[in-house]
Amino acid sequence: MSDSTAIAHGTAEAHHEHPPYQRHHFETIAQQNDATNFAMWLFLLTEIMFFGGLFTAYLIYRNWYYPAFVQGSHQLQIGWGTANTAVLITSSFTMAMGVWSAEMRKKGALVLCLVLTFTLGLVFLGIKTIEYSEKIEKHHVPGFHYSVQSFVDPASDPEVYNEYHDKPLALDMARHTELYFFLYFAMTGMHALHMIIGIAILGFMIFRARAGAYTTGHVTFVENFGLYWHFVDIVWIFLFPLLYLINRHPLAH
Amino acid sequence: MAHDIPHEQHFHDPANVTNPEHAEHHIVLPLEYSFVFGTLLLCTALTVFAATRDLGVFNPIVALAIACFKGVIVILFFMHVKYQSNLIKMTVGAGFFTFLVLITMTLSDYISRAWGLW
Amino acid sequence: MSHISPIIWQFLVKWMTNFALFPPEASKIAPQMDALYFFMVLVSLVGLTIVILLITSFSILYSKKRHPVAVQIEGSTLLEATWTIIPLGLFLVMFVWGALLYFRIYTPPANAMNIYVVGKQWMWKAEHPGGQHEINALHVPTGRPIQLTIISQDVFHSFSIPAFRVKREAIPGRYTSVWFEATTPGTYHLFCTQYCGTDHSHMIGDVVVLTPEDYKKWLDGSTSGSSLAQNGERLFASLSCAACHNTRPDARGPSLANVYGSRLTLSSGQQITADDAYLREAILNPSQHITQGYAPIMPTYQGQISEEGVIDLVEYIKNLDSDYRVQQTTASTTLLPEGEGNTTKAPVAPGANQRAPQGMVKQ
Amino acid sequence: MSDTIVTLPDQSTARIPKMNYLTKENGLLSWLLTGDHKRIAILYLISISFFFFVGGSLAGLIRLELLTPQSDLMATDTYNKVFSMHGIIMVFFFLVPSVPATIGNFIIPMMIGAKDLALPKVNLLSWYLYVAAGILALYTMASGGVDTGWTFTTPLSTHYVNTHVLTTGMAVFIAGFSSIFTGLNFIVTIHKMRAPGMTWFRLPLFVWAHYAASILMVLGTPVLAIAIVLMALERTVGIGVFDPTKGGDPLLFQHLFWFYSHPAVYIMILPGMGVISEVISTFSRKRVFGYTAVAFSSVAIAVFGFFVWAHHMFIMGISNYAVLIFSLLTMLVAVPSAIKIFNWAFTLYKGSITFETPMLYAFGFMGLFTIGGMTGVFLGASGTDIHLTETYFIVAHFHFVMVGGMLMAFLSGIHFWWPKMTGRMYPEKISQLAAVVTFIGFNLTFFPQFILGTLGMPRRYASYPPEFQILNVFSTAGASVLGVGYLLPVLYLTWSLKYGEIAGNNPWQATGLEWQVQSPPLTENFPEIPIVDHEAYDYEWLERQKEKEVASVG
Repeated sequence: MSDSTAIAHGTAEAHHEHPPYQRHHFETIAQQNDATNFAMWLFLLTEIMFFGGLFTAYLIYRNWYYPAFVQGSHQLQIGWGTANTAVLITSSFTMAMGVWSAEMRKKGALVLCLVLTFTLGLVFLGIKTIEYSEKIEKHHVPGFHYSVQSFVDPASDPEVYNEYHDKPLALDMARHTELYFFLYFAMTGMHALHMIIGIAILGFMIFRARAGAYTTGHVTFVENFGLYWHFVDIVWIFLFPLLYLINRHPLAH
Repeated sequence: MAHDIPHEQHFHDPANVTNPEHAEHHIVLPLEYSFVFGTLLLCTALTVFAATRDLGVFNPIVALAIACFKGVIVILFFMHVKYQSNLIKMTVGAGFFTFLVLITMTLSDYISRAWGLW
Repeated sequence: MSHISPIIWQFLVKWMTNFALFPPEASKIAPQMDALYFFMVLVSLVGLTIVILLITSFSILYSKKRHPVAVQIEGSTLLEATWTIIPLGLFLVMFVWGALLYFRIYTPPANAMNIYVVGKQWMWKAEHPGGQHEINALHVPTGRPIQLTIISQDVFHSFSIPAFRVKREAIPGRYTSVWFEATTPGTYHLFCTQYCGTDHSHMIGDVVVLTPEDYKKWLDGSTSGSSLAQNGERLFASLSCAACHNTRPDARGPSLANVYGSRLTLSSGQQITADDAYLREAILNPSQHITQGYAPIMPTYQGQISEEGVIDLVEYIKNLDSDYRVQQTTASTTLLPEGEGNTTKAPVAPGANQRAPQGMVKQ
Repeated sequence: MSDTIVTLPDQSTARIPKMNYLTKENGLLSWLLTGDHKRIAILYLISISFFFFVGGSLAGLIRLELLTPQSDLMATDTYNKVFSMHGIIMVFFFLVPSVPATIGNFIIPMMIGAKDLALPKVNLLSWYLYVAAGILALYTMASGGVDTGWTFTTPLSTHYVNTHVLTTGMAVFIAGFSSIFTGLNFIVTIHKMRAPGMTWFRLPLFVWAHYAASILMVLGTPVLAIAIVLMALERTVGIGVFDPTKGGDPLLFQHLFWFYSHPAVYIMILPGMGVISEVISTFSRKRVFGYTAVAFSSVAIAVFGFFVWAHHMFIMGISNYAVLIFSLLTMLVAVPSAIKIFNWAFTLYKGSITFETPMLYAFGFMGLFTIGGMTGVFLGASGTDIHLTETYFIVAHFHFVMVGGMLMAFLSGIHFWWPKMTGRMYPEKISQLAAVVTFIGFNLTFFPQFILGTLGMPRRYASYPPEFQILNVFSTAGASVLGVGYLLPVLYLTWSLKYGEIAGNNPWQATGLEWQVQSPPLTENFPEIPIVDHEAYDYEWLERQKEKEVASVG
């Protein structure tokens, strides 16, 4: 049973003509791979719809409270955001290379790729932590002593003010930045949660890959995890412009 | 185990003899991955740059267009959809279609509300 | 046994005397609604009869006894097209008919008399323009279109008068409206039909339809002294609205005389008609409702005025047809110091850690 | 000529096959760790029946309370909790998983000629999620319940009630994932596990219906999940997304909630329609009239189902123009249901009809679903919706569809496949009686509610004006008849487990692949994977098979 996977392992009866990782109810290994791959895609569909609810909320409130969203987004550091995008894209690349290594049965390369992906995932979360702690310091976490100070009096926040010279928002609009920050935390938080789950599975996979589990021809698990990881990457590819780049040209609005 | 060369086995297709839902496994080469990776980094730089220019209403459109492009190439190459069966292509399409239904039908209400701020 | 049968008898008598298939038709829209309703009932009955006839006749004709060997039939495109197109056509007729009714019920005529309704857990509060307040009751005259402007102070409620065939949800944070013209004097049910918590089923009342003469008598007999507009005027003064909304040439806010019903151009360039909903929003979320040419300096009154207060203000502004009253108010209030509002600071300077008011709290 | 098609083996010699999925392994653990779709189906059947009777008892309490106009049996608060829990349990713990997780789970792999569902472990996981969610819901009920209604309407659920909204929300969230996994499993199985020769247009319509329902489960349920997460955050942290005083819109919750919950009614009814297709065909010995139209109407319902959700919000303040769009689309979604009804009716034409219990339930379904469907049009037309929505009319409407439709179909299916599941027959006469009692009780319970609704009686009222009492008394009386109708099958079906006649492979002479193997089936369903060379409902093929068997034996 050394070739079992987390998705497909069970009462593998001794079929002489089949590889040991083939489940008894599949006729061929191709059918099994096709089925698990398709199942993974269907699972990703549910993920699309799950994030879909948040994107809908984002679109509505962004259009209602555009000034609040613009100034809220000015609180995010574009440098960190860009860095994180690059980190995540790189991790996607290393993951893709990992899939290739598994397909080519290169155990060393696979382990290396998985370790790199794992590390880059942690780097991403590290940067996210820095960004979150900044929000906590400025009381920009919705629901927890939320402060509109930076928006009704931008000059009190010189770092951001010197870059964008935002005009003060009226109090009612300033209060709506809370909605922006809620969506920021909900969307990036949900994304980070997916990253954490992914990193945990990666850790498990590194352990298994070192034992040679994925480099004997049965790559479905690595492939399917790759799909998950790339999906999480795609979510971020959309979150980055939507949350960070709403309106970044100084003195323009 | 007599499977030395990966994915060379040609089993008969169990579901149907000529099942269009099954595509042969295609291995994407590292060079292709590298190109995609480079394009993605380039696009990231481009989208950040575009955000610093004042393009009026086109700012979000450009940003989203670049994001869509990035998403599509990740799906096509990193996620191998380009080499997958029509079934997988349709599945991906169905997901984004339903996503768009959720958004556009909801917005149809918000846009046409009299009290709306659109 | 002997005491049960009288109970059943009583039930039957009560039922036979009260039996009805639909509620009384007491508004102008009611017969129109019933016409569509009975059309639908008719179509349903015909459809149901066809289905039942098909099932029973086939069951009898082709039971195994009579018809031991089934004849395999592929299907029939013609028949299938028939029962696709005929229902579709009928449904489309119902759609158009229904939509016409819907727009009629939710588009009040311009000459309608407006009554405000505030829903809260668990009562209905109706406010007549003359200042008459009613709890869980609504007095209306016959022969006159009545518009209800409805809002909820807490959760969703729904203002339902079955005898009028109208119903409208009371939504927190937004006015909705519905109208009717009562035709038959009498007392009718008023229900809250949207589930709203513990005493949902006690959020009921009476709609009393009076002849115009009786209605006038009722109005005179139950006036509370000051009209909504008068209350609004007091509020307008105490909130120092006239500090900006005065008629001076250098006024920081636009004049409000005759603003109701006019077309406004907002600072975003958007054209908008100033209706009740706009006035309400402009008081509570002013920054998105600034008239073109004015600075976005108006403070928000969110959380500071109750829904009734907002209604008073809206009613006051609606009835402002000259600047005279405002000038009177201006004279009696101390103005803010000159220059206030010209700085970049917001007029209501919040403290360093000012919190937005906590969500909705029960009032 | 007998008036039945039931052909049972000679009872004196017949035996239940020694090797079958029930006897393969023994012990509780072999059930709790099973990957066998049939065993998981049985686990689901037991747990779902349990929740049905929990929900049913709550319904009984509701009807008892409504016997009198005053709220005298329980306080209004208690009444609110009772109907909320009734809705939550019936919708999320009975109707959504009812046919798919039990009959679908059991039958679909066999119908398409597969040894199991594609993902057996995921299937088991989905049952465990269901049980976890169910226990959480029961815990909630025991510790005080929830009184938001099953719709969790904001801002009531987020700011105004002090009951267990969060735990209930979590239960629904988890149950949602159970449903997602079931649907996902079905889609993969139907695509990837079909036997050689089993093309799409040879699939039984039961499979088509489940395919359509599964699409809805996979694509709709996550939106419910996110709606519940947002509601929970709004309630705990006060994020403002549904709070008008903070600039949020309470209607957004309605949009997200109904984006799932309207398709959910198709998740509930479509599998039932699948059952009816099988039953009607089998007992009229005839292929389903217009197979393609019925198959595609299932898919059409699934696709249109995503475009109509806002018809639950016509009077809630969505824009009048959106009302137009959604009302029009609602009319379109009514058409495929009409197609199905007429195609089933014409399946009877020139058939050779017998009236076994499943067929009686199916007839009940057709009548009641026609009423339920037509009254849906009353509510889909925006004008009449104003008067009828939020009254007992809507209660009657969805009970006609859900109870008159889905529950009838569920019972029809259970009776139809019971011999396959257990290898034994139930007593026919008493089961026919149960079907008739259910039908009568149902009509007596819910038909008066249409009149009540038209008269204006609002739903979710613990007390009501006295003039509505008579009709409510009828309704409560009907409910007690209905209760008997539901209890009877539990009794005789349990009895039949031990004392029922041996059913043999194919007591109904049905054509599905599941009927061509022993009852109860082997763990791996088929001794060898069948090669399919005929269409679904091909009774001539069945005759030839029988002749062949006789020839080979002789």
